[in-house]
Amino acid sequence: MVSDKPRIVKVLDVREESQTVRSLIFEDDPCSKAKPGQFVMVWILGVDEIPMSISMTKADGLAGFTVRKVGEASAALFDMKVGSLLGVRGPYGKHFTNIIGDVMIVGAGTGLAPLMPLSEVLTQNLSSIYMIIGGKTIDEFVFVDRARATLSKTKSEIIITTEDGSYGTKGLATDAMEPILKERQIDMIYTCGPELMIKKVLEIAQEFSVPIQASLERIMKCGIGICGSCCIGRYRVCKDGPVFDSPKLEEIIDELGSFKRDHSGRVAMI
Amino acid sequence: MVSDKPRIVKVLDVREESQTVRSLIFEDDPCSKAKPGQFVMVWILGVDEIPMSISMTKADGLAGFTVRKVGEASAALFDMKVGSLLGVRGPYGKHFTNIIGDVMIVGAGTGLAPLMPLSEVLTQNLSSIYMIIGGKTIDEFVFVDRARATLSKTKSEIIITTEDGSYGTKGLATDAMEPILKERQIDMIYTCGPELMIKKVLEIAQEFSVPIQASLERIMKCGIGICGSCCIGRYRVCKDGPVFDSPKLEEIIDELGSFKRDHSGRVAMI
Amino acid sequence: MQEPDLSIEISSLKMESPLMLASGILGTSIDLLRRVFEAGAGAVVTKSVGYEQRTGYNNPTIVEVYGGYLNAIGLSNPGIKEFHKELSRSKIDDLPLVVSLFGADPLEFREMISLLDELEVKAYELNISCPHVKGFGAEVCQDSKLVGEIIEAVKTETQKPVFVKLSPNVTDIVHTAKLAEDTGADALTVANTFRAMAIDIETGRPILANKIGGLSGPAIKPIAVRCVYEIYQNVDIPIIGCGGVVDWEDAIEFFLAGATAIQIGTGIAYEGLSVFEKIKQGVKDYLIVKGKRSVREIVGLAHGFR
Amino acid sequence: MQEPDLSIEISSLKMESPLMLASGILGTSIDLLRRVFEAGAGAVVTKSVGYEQRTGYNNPTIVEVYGGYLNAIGLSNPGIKEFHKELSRSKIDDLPLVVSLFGADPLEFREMISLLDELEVKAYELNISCPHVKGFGAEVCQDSKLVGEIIEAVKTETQKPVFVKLSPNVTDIVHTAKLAEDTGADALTVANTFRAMAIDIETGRPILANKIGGLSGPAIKPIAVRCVYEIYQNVDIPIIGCGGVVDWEDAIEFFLAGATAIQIGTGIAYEGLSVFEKIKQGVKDYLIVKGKRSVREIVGLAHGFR
Ligand SMILES: Cc1cc2nc3c(=O)[nH]c(=O)nc-3n(C[C@H](O)[C@H](O)[C@H](O)COP(=O)(O)OP(=O)(O)OC[C@H]3O[C@@H](n4cnc5c(N)ncnc54)[C@H](O)[C@@H]3O)c2cc1C
Ligand SMILES: Cc1cc2nc3c(=O)[nH]c(=O)nc-3n(C[C@H](O)[C@H](O)[C@H](O)COP(=O)(O)OP(=O)(O)OC[C@H]3O[C@@H](n4cnc5c(N)ncnc54)[C@H](O)[C@@H]3O)c2cc1C
Ligand SMILES: Cc1cc2nc3c(=O)[nH]c(=O)nc-3n(C[C@H](O)[C@H](O)[C@H](O)COP(=O)(O)O)c2cc1C
Ligand SMILES: Cc1cc2nc3c(=O)[nH]c(=O)nc-3n(C[C@H](O)[C@H](O)[C@H](O)COP(=O)(O)O)c2cc1C
Ligand code: FES
Ligand code: FES
Repeated sequence: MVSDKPRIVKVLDVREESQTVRSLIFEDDPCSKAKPGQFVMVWILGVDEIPMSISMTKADGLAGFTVRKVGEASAALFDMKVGSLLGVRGPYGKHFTNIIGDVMIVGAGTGLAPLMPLSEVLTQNLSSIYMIIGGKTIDEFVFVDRARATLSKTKSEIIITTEDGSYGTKGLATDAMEPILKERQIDMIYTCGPELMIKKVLEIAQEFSVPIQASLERIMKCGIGICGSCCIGRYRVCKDGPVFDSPKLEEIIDELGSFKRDHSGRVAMI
Repeated sequence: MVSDKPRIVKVLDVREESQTVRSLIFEDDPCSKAKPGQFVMVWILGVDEIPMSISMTKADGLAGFTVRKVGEASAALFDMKVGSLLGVRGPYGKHFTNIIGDVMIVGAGTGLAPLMPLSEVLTQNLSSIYMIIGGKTIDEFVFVDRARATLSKTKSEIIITTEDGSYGTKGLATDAMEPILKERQIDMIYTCGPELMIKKVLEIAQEFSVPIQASLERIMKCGIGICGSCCIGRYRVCKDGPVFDSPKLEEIIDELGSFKRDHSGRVAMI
Repeated sequence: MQEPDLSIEISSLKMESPLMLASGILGTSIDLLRRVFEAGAGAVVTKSVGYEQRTGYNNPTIVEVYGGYLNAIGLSNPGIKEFHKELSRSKIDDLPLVVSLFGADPLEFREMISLLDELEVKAYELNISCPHVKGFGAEVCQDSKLVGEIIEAVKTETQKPVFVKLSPNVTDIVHTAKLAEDTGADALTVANTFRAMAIDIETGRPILANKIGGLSGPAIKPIAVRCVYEIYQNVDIPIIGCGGVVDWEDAIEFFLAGATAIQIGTGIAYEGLSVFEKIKQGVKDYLIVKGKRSVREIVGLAHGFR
Repeated sequence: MQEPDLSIEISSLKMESPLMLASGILGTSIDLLRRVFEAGAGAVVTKSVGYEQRTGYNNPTIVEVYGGYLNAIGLSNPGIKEFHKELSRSKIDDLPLVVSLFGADPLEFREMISLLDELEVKAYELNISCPHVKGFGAEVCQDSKLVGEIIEAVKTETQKPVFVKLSPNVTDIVHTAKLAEDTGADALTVANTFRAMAIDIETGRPILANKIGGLSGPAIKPIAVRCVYEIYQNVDIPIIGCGGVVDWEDAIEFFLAGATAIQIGTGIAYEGLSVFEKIKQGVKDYLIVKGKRSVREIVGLAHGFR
């Protein structure tokens, strides 16, 4: 009888995005219908179950996510081959909204994962996008080619920043925001990446009174809003997020970029 | 959350059909949509739950059944007043089918209960009905006026028989069958009443090669085909019946009118 | 590929299919049992029979709840002598017939079996686990000493396979399972229903005449699967899984947990008698996809994962 | 007609509404607990806290099954000292906050309470019934002597109300209930989840990392209602019903069975946080139709029918 259990899927394709980042493609109807910003709980058999943003959806029932090798679970995912099995449930969570107008996207690392399907919908809707992609150094970049291809469809621009100047402009992604915001009327800023970056993006957005939507991360267990492990302020990242808008972000500003909880629920500094 | 529990209904009307028979009318949407021959499990609060044929349905959500005072449960039903509460679940079971053509109906006592809605549909379908109503003596008859009113709508006929001759023709209901069957082409015989009568109706029908549908009774507990208490041959009266057609009746002819089971499952002669 | 083999053996009981009819569902007459057999059951279990005739409880004896059914039939049965008569006059030699028995003490069980044993009964299932009748059933199952004595008594009385049906209404079902194995049970039926109730909120009344009954159906499946899984790790005799099987996926889950066969009861309320053929087909297809030749190959496969 | 009164008291804990948040659901932070309170809960129970920090089990820790959810979180918690810090820096005086505690022995419970008791905690709930963590929980609940000792120890340490949350994974829950009453419990939370499991049939793997978890949700409601009903007939302290409440009809069923208050956990998965307001409205409407002025008037009304 029907219930929302993990659905076992086969890895159909593995794409090398960088030395530490790969995308896994699989067939799953619900995931292929995910909206930009939604995530999926990925069961790595015998290892763990972790949340992954859906980084790719296709009309023919295919979907994919993009994983950076971090700890045991993500490394196990990273090591999957074509034909490997994994379980997925979802897609879950609030997606990006109001996907139209002249927008700015600020992302870094695998934070770009949910921003890629977003930018694809944006260009379909003929939005102009200023996409700022930041990184520490040149090796870390993913999705740049895909972003260029997508953004070429409208009057859009890509700005690359690195902290060491090895690629694009030297500096932080957020440094690239102000010049644009001073010159142009931006309808919405979308962001995902390290939380300190998100916090900075929020501050700049507030300064310029531009609304923002940010996708956040916290430890997830249930993914459906009952266990409380993903709490941030009065919100659950899995259910009230992962995409949060400006009013909500302002409510949780004390926690944002400051602290999060570990698997035991203990508070830890970010 | 939804499940097929008894629905509590209020008795809206009590109709005196005879000294020992009353009809209770109540509002219940599913019951009002019952097909002729279906029954309902009636929960007499604190007393028992017993099957009752639906003897009346109305488009405005009303339905009714007709009870003869026999033992504790039926007496408790019989004593219900307007405003009394009872529980109903159903309608359950197979209904009469092929409700068209020139037909014969043979009934006795509360056996007429399922035959009344049947005859109403038959007259709507412009069928000619020979309705034979039998009884021991004049006091026992119910529904005669209702039957006359219904049958007046088509070219139909009512034959009343009593064993003591106090009303209609003297004799058994089944005695009245042969003269008609000899003269007329009858498409279907419907019957309900004492099982020995039903058996006799079946035999006569077989003689004249007319198909029959009979509504049977057995002890019921679940009403939905799992407990087995209503077994007759390889059938369950609640689920495979209560309306049985000729092939099935022939299969169970050894049991029909011969024995049934009591509440313990013990076989008892009829 | 060849049709996968669904046949199994539990002790000397050979079954063409690992899907059995659970006790108390349609098991009131041999005719009905035969019909269920013909509908695809590998073996059929009678409604539990006791020493004396019992009328059982008043209606309502059954009520649906979300996810399953409650029943408090009250072990209605014609009594062993009457039941013996009925078996005697029926043709049962070709029927994989398991007789379910309940009783208060070893003596009752022995006498019942000594009466039936000459007949073509293929196996016995001891119902020491009915959750809603005082003095029989679950109360027996909760008394370890009594359970052991009953099984030992029964085993001295018959050569036929003896299945013991366990109550899940205990603190430690593994304990009872081990005890049953140690005292001679040939297989375990896991498990009976859970003590439960439903109250009508309009009138405030408990719906069942007996107020408390046993919960069966999909609601209890995850608990029954757990019971099978835990018992499988602790006993060597075959386990017959029972509780909430409605579709073939449910059946597979029980096999993987360690059940050699499964019983279906309430599933019939949801799917009708075709439930047996439907599940059989589903299990076959599964075995083909998984490249297994026999259902026996998947029993217990859920064990041993780290 | 006047609005019916939904307020209740359990020992010294006054609640505006008899609907509480169950432990372990969203009870990880004071902010979330406050949100649930603002969504209409009469009191909120924290996730169970233990003496030492625990990471809990690996994911998957939660999986949906038909009729409910399985969870094996593994009593993850920051440890009592960290939790004390968190409570200390939060404003909780206006929050009807119940702290759920688990522990292995009376000493652990005493130490935890001695640490927390100075804070504006309104009551304690002793979780001696978690079904899937060895050494705590259900194993405690199954050991009568230990249960009594824990309750007595806790009662000497605090003047605040002490609720004891019972495990339904026992042969006789009434026995534990009486024992808890006798040793000083101010109320009983009835009940925790049922040991259960789900197996993925594609891979053969138990889905939960811990393999076995606790079943919650509608599936267990008829069992939980039965537990409340039976306990109500045998103890005098208030009962907090818990298990499978999703809609107002479920809540009423628990009140009629004898619960003074009810807890909602998994219901939030089905209905979101609005479950509290929805049920409150349904209960109010019911009371109006039944001509009752207070929810207290319907507690236990299912008893006494013949
Ligand atoms: C909504 C959401 C979307 C995400 N999308 C992506 C993505 O597209 N690509 C990607 O590479 N990563 C994504 N992550 C993060 C990813 O889930 C974790 O980084 C990943 O689990 C790494 O954990 P690990 O177990 O391999 O490493 P560990 O060393 O075990 O953990 C490293 C850190 O990862 C985080 N983490 C671990 N387990 C979980 C968990 N169950 N839930 C949330 N965080 C966890 C914790 O912050 C932990 O400290 C997302 C997280 C969330 C909440
Ligand atoms: C499909 C069906 C439709 C029926 N329709 C009607 C009807 O329209 N009007 C009517 O008056 N009667 C009807 N009956 C019969 C009615 O259910 C019983 O006659 C009634 O229960 C009398 O029982 P009692 O408990 O009052 O008497 P008791 O003295 O307790 O029983 C008398 C006899 O009634 C029968 N009976 C008792 N309980 C049940 C039960 N749970 N299920 C079936 N039979 C039972 C038995 O044959 C019993 O021997 C129907 C029965 C069935 C199976
Ligand atoms: C109406 C009904 C009657 C039952 N009667 C018996 C019985 O007589 N003896 C017995 O051992 N189990 C009896 N049971 C329990 C079933 O055999 C089975 O253990 C239980 O229903 C769980 O399986 P299921 O979910 O497939 O129904 C009965 C169950 C139901 C629903
Ligand atoms: C995800 C989850 C976590 C739980 N954690 C705890 C816990 O820490 N302590 C506890 O006493 N009960 C815990 N429980 C049990 C619930 O408090 C409750 O007793 C059970 O879920 C039954 O109620 P429900 O059906 O309304 O959810 C948890 C339940 C769930 C679903
Ligand atoms: S992961 Fe459980 S509430 Fe968000
Ligand atoms: S009444 Fe139960 S099978 Fe017919």
